[in-house]
Amino acid sequence: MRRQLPFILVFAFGLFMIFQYFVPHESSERAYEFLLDWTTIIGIFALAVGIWSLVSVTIEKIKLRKPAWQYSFFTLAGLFLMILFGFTAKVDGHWGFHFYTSEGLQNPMFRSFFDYILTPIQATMFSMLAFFIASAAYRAFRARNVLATLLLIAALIMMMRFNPFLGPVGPLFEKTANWLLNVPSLAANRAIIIGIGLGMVATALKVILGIERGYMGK
Amino acid sequence: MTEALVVTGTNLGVVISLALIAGGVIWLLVRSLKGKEVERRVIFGFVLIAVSAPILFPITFHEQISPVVKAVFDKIESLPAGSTVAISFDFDPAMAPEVQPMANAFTRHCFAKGHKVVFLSIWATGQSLLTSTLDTVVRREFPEKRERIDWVNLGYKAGNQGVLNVIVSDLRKMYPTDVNAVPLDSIPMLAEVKAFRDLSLILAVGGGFPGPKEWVLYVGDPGNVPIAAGAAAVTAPQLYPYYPRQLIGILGGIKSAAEYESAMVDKYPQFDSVDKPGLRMMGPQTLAHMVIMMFIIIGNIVFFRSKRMRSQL
Amino acid sequence: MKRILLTTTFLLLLMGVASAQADSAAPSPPAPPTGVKAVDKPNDHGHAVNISWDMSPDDGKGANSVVTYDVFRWIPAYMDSVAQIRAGLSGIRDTINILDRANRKWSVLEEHLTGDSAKLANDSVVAAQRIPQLRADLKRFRQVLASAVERLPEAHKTYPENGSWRRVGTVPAGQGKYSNVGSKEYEEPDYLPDFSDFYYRVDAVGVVSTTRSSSEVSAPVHSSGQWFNTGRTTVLVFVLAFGFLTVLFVRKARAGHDLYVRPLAGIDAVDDAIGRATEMGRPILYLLGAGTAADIATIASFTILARVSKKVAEYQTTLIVPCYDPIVMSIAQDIVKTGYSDAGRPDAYKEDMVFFITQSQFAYVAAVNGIMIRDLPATNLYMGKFYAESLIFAETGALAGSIQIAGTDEVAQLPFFVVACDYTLIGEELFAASAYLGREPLLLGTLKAQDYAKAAVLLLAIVGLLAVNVGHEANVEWLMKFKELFKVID
Amino acid sequence: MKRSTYIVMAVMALLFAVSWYFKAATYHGNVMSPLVAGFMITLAAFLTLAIISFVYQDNPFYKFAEHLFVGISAAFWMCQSFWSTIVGNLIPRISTGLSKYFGQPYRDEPWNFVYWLPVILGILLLLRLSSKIGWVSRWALAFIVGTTAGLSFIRYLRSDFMEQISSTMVPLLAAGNSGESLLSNITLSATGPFVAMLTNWVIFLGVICGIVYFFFSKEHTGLFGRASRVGIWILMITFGAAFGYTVMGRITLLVGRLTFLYKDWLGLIS
Repeated sequence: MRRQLPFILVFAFGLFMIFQYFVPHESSERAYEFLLDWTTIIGIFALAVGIWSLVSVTIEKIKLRKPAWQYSFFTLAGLFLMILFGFTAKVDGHWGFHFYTSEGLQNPMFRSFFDYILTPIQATMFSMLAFFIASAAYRAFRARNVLATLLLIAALIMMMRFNPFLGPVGPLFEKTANWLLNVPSLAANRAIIIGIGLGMVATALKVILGIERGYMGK
Repeated sequence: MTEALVVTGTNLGVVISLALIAGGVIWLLVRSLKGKEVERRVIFGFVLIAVSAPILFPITFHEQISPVVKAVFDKIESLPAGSTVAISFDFDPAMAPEVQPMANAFTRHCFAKGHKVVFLSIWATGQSLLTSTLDTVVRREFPEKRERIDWVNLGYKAGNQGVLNVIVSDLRKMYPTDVNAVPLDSIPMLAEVKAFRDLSLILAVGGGFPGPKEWVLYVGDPGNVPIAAGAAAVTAPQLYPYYPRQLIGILGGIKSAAEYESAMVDKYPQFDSVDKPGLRMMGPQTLAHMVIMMFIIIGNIVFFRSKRMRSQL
Repeated sequence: MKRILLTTTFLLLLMGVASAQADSAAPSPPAPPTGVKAVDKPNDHGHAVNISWDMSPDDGKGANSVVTYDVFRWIPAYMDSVAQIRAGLSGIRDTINILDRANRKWSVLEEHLTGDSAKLANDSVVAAQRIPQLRADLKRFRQVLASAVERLPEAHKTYPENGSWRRVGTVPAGQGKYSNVGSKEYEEPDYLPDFSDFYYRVDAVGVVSTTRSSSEVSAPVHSSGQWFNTGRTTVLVFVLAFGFLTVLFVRKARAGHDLYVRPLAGIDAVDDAIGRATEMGRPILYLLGAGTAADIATIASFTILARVSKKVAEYQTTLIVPCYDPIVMSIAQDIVKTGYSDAGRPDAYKEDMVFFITQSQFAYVAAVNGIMIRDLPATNLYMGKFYAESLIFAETGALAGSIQIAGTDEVAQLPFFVVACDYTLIGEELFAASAYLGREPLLLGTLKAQDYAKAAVLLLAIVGLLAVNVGHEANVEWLMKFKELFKVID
Repeated sequence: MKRSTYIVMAVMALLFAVSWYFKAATYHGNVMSPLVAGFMITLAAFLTLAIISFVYQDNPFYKFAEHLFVGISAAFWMCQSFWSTIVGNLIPRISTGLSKYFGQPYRDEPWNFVYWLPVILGILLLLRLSSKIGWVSRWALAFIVGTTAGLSFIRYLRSDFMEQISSTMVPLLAAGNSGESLLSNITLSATGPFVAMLTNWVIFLGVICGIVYFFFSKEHTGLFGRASRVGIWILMITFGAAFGYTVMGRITLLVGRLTFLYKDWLGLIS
């Protein structure tokens, strides 16, 4: 029972979700809305488990003096400082602990940490792609075989649009690039998406029917 | 090669950074002939310089105008001076960096040719962007053009394509007054314009819904008015099916805006001094793309040279 | 300024209307629409009615052309009493909210205030004492409303006494249908009761809104919810067909039929990669992607992780699984734990093999980058949903000299994995991977089912294509409609 | 630590202080005090540089930024979801006392009791922290996997599968919707019916070959193998084109960050 019950639950809820799609009746609709709400609520409890994992792994790292352990103090400091800001606020001229209203989210330090620490780091991490896209192009776009050559030529044609020294052949590249984006890409994407759709449907079915049990440790 | 590169201002920084990139690439090419790989930090360094230099120093490239863009340019050129043209601002601040340069270039071009311009917006968010074009382009660069004689601002009207459906046959039903509550009948430049089908050209700048596509379907086709589109790069491909029959031309993305600005400078040298955001934003793009393409070529040279060297051993 | 503008606009509109009236001295109303039919909206949860009519003969013609059609429903006076109860209810609710908020704010500050503000604060605190009373009222009102709503069908039976016609919608000329859709929540103002006699009427309206003519009243209609959405029959057919195929091939596989599967380079590489890590004495990094447990790609990744973790345990190599989503982390912990105990080495499993980092995309990337550079894993496996981070991972991994195998169903990221990784499982191959790795006949059977479904797709596409083309050339209506079978109506 | 490390640290600290001073002195806003504003802008610039330095090599500054980033972002998401989901959606439905405490209007609706179920499942999930009865947390996970599998099953069957098949069925002889007869006007104009027809053929055959490539249980030999070969070629062309197209967007991102450094921080350009 202890081993079987999870699979029975998967089967029951999976089947319900499939059949509710065909039933437009009010009762089916309500059940569907409830189920969606439930998953987000359970997700928050999971977040607590997640934060616990983060904290314990970080402390473990400090205890065992793993590589770069000193920096783990910054993780803990950032975490607790931000939580502190998130629950304190200055309301009508008085600083206080605001566990019972979301004013904490309006705390100026909470906002500044978001604006001056989270946002710049996030944007910079994202912008590192400009470097990596160049190094990946250098490393991988080599005419090793037919497939690699096709990859290379298509990429070059797309990038040639930005070459101002082409003169009269410039528009030709532009046209070819547009064609590549609109015709073969459409075909390839459609083939990939049909395959993905099938793969997903098959995986979902395997999970619901209990054929695939690997996801729950067998 | 010299013709394509327009270095505005004999700036030392420009010369140094371009020399750095060109010299570096030649050095790497020589190395690659010996089959030596380029270290990735060198690539990163080149990308950094290629992007930084045009931001710090104004390096712009002359853009070869493509036929879809040239069609719009030629249309505005070919209209007799004094024709009435409408420019619609159908976009929001997020899209503005890409499409507002187009709207500004259209405005300059129309005024330079002596056309009369009707400004309007069918996006609520377009109104403030329209105002900014009026302030930064119309009033500042063309102080001699008088409101309601040379141009008029109709402002925003809610109703999406419903608005278009009406103004194609009756402008005053939807817009009894302009944005300052002046009745249209007392506006001289609109005396002959009873509906949008009376216009010589409509320039629809935008990329979402409603946008150029709706202008074609609700105004261009039923009213038989030529329409040209300025759109964001992501939405431009969806407009191509309408070209050239229903749309006389399309500007898609910042590259097209830069091409238009280039063409403007060629024809009207007086605009060389105004801000050209399209061309300005193209600098880092062009240089970075060139650098990455160079590295792909170098990579292949290294690959084939080292393969040959290995087979010779 | 705004007011002036509005007034001017209004005056001008009035003038316009007046002049229009003056121009066409007393226009005659357009002929009324006929054949008004009201039916329950099909395939829905109830609370909606579809109305259709034959357009007025004057629609689209000359001076007394139709401008709009106004749709009217007969509404019993009792409906208004219900609306009043409803308004009372929401009034009480608002009052409670306002008092509650004011009380919270002022009760904190009361002692710091003087003069008028102190009085104000005191007043609001006193007023807040009414809240419990108001809550009781709210409950009472709710009961009254609930029982009042139950009597609505009865009230509709009194037609045509004790009620009036009210406009429920307007459509422009040239259209002959309208959907009167109401809310299913009886506390909403636009609630439409089910199982009540609804009567509809449609007016043809001319240029001036007073020139109108009414149609006959439709036969009474009930709205109700359905138990099967006929618009989705094709989907059901596909569900059943696919389910049948899967069960069939799984049974075949069980019976011991040998199934061929073509080799996939990415899958073969997984085994080698684990061996390589063991030889080098370096760990294996497994990323489940930025998806949640709600993504099938993540579930597919779980099944791969199950097989990988078992092999890793057998080879006695270390596994690192940093997670982006806490639920994904919980599931992954169970999987790896079971994988280790299945391999007979439960003692080798450590809690910090699978851990949570953060739900912020680039913070996760930053941390994983750090792991790649500092722990130098021999092999990086990226399976699941990946977004912009794909290329950052793949390039950092290449920098660290790891063998990289990726698999994702995120079409936009496939190019980056294909370019920067050693092996990539493209789309569907990701979902097939667990069957390949496990080599269990049962799972291979489902691959066969997938292939048959693909063959059916090819067949359908070709048949559909022929149908559309022949239909187009020969102008056969039903052939041209063939493709609409696959369109799902919502 | 080596002596050079100390020197680098000291130089960085000095530069940080200088930047702090100048940014504080030139701050004109009134949102926060100049001292705080100067610190924050300098910090943002410092963190930007610290992250970019990773492309050169891993270093203490990157390590610092990375660890700080992880802690702060985890807390940020925790605070956000606590207020939006627990306080915003759950508490007003399950308890009058708690909703009063959190200042949320109590939502007195029928069926509210069903919201106790996710709470129970959530608590089961928390029990995984205990090693003895941790196995009950699987019930909660089973619930989530079951519902999402069922939901996805339908969603993908519909949108990724059926809709894509139907859009493959396009007229191959006549050109789209124009209704003109093909043979009467063959032109090579880019939008003419002939080219449109050709495009439709390429798309159709491309889709067929692409699907053939994904067959698992049939050997890719003969005609089948050739079709699969064409399929993978088309896939590769698509991937190359997508890669080349994306370069533009990624450069824009870097332009944005460098503009922040050169303009907002250093004030080199106006």
